Amino acid sequence: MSYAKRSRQEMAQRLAADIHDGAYVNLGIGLPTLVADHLPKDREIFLHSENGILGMGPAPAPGDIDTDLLNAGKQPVTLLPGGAFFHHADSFAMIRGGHLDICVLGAFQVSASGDIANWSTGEPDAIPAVGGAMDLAVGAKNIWVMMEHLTRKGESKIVARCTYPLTGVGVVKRVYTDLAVIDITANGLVAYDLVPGLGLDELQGVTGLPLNAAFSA
Amino acid sequence: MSYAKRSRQEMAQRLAADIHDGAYVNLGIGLPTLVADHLPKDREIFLHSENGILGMGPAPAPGDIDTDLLNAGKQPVTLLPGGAFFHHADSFAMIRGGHLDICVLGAFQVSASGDIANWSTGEPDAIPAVGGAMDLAVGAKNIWVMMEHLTRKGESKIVARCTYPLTGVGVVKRVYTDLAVIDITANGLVAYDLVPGLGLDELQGVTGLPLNAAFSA
Amino acid sequence: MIDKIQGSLAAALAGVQDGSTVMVGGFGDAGLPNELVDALIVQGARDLVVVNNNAGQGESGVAALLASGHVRKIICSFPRNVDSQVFDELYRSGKLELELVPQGTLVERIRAAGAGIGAFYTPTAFGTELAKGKETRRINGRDYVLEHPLYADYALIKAEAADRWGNLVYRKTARNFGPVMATAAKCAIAQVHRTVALGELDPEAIVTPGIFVARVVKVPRVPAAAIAAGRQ
Amino acid sequence: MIDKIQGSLAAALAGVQDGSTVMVGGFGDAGLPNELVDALIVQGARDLVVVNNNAGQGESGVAALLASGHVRKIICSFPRNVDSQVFDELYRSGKLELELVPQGTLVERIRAAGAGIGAFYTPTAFGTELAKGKETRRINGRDYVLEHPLYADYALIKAEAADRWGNLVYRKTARNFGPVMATAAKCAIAQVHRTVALGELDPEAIVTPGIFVARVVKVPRVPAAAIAAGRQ
Repeated sequence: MSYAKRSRQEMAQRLAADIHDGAYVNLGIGLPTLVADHLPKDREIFLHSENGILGMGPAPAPGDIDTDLLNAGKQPVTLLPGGAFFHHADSFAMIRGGHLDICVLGAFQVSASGDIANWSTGEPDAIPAVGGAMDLAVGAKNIWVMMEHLTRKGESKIVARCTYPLTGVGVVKRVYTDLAVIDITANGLVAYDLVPGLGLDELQGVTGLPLNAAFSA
Repeated sequence: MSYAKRSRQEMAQRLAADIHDGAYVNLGIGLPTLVADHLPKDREIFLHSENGILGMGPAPAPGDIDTDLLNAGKQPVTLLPGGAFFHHADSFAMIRGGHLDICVLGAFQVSASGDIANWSTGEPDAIPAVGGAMDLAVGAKNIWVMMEHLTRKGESKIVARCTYPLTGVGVVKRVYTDLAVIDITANGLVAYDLVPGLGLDELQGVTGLPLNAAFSA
Repeated sequence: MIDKIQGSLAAALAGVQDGSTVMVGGFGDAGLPNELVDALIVQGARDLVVVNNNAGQGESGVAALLASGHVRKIICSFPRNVDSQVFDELYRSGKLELELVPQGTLVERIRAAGAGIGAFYTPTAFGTELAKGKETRRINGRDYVLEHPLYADYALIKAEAADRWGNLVYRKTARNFGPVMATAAKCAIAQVHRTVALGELDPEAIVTPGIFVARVVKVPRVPAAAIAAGRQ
Repeated sequence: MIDKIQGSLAAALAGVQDGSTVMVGGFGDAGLPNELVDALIVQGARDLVVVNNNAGQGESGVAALLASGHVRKIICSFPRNVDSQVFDELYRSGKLELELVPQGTLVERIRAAGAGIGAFYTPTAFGTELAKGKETRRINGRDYVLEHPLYADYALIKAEAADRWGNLVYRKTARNFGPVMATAAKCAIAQVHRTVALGELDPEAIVTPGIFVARVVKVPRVPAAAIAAGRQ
């Protein structure tokens, strides 16, 4: 059978649909920032930014850029009415203290036990940089990862054990890929919402790990 | 020889004269609060209150009482222009972090090594209560104690070793009593500014501990 | 639309279970959520652990909560007051458990709970009775005591104004424990004098962002004269 | 009369010694005290340890400070950027020491220094390379890493407005590390766009009380167009 992978925008849209009304959410830099453009209009969702924003709004019009109002990716943003500013220690207390409902992170790899690797490729000559990734990974009530299912070489990014340096241990609850949504549970990986035309067997084949169907009999 | 003890107001005045321009100061509840009335008019001294004030002013006129503006003794106060409010965690971070220049505490006893006992008489049926005393005792750059030199029974409150439960260990730098000012140094107790008519020998006699003169040859 | 503003004190306190840990803000009369505390007595949850700087004064507020018999234990820094007779009698008769904590350690433990800190070393109380049995450590030549976070199921706090997202501003020293307790509770409930439209609070001056506040209830300000009368 | 407002950037930086630890506020361009950093290069102190979230971008500000050769070590969370070429080369050639710290741990370590906390247990980085060699502890079923305070001799920060007592307010996300760094330094130096009369700042909205600020210097706001031009 043939199937079409979800585009990045479709992945973002799929994930955004699962964010509940009133949720406090941090969208990691990179791919997860796309989610902001797809938040359901009928829900109030509060976006947090590590550098001290709650109630972050969309990018400003080109003429309205304020160089004092940036997101964690250092891009200009806006503040919604009802938003608030705070300093970095308060912001990371909010993260580490478990107050965010959902944090969406990009990743190089996620393991079947919920480990995440997203900060370093481990190459010896790479300039290391971690930012807030490790804080976010341990902090939110729900860590969701958004990433392509396979590397460019066709290897699964969902793995038995991460080979890249870890960001957090046993923290990821759900992965949104361009092929499916996969929950990481105590009873193993549970796959659902596969792209049309893709069967569970085929997904299991490319993933290389046992996958359970969400509603098996 | 005969001498007159310093009154409580004279003790407060004597202590206040030693507070430098620009000092950040916390005045403990009880006797030390009297110091506020004697701050030299030609100096700007910043009073801190544990419950979240920097730049605390004097008591308000009776008609101007604001029940939301209290000091650590839960009495109505005012705020000077330039004063600021903050929450309790920030306030005690300020204390514990060593940002206050001087904290003036009352005490039951002070030991020759700078221990202070001021929170509990240790009586078995007493209701215990500590408040911010232990935080203040470890926090300020200079812990000064203000107390009568002798108990009502005539026993010295400056002692070789405290018999009351400790508030802090080795923290007191100076004691202002109704008889003298006494520095606690690595080389022992140094007494100065004795009340007129009181000799060092006599002071040593009532104190029961060796006292050095401040400027011995 | 998210609207955290409740229609009544009873609604604000719905669901409080027996055995809950309940933080109560306030220092002196400033910031004490007396109406929420009164409503908690009516709500009826028992076997409570209460965290407050004091242990009630006079016969109302926290003192009335203690007198109701609904409290098993109180965690505070300064229970003794000239008018703490309700606490004094319960404590002396062994009907109320007391955990005495230095004020700065109390609020730092509350902050640690809200900030995801597992434990911390503080110099406060080292070498005193209140550090007995606690782990200590010398760090860079100074002695510290290990202290653990203090979590709550509910925090009852009082603020000046709120919007429907639960953003809070306080007034003068009524701020005290409120902002910190809100971070440490699963469900923080704020009584406020004013509710305002979204966007009306200055984003630079919001002290408690709404993420920390589950429910808000409006309680009109009691004139100072009435407070004084009630105290007599 | 206490007046912390200095007449010049040079006066604000007087006395910085070789070997000092210098914290520098800012996240992205917001809150970066670029003029103070430039003046620090001129001031000439060497062998510095710099604490900043990043490690310089482009050729100015922190990057210029690194390029000056006055910095021995940098403590930061995210040195790598598309335009962090100055850092990259110094690091690769072994001329600059790097201590990489997760962002939340970095700011909590700074907060601990300012708040008199001897050490704390954080869940961040447990089980990762960045926790290697660090003491860990399981508390209530969760694993934590022990982290220590990060003190500074100087903090260079940028705020929006100050009064002569050193009270500060910030603007939007330019607040970031400034208020916390000010608490951890023996001498915090703030560059501000405006100085105002005492009493003009709202006491409810002051973010950094003057107790944490030793010196203030006024630096006019650079128009956004000039910033953009400087980046090209």
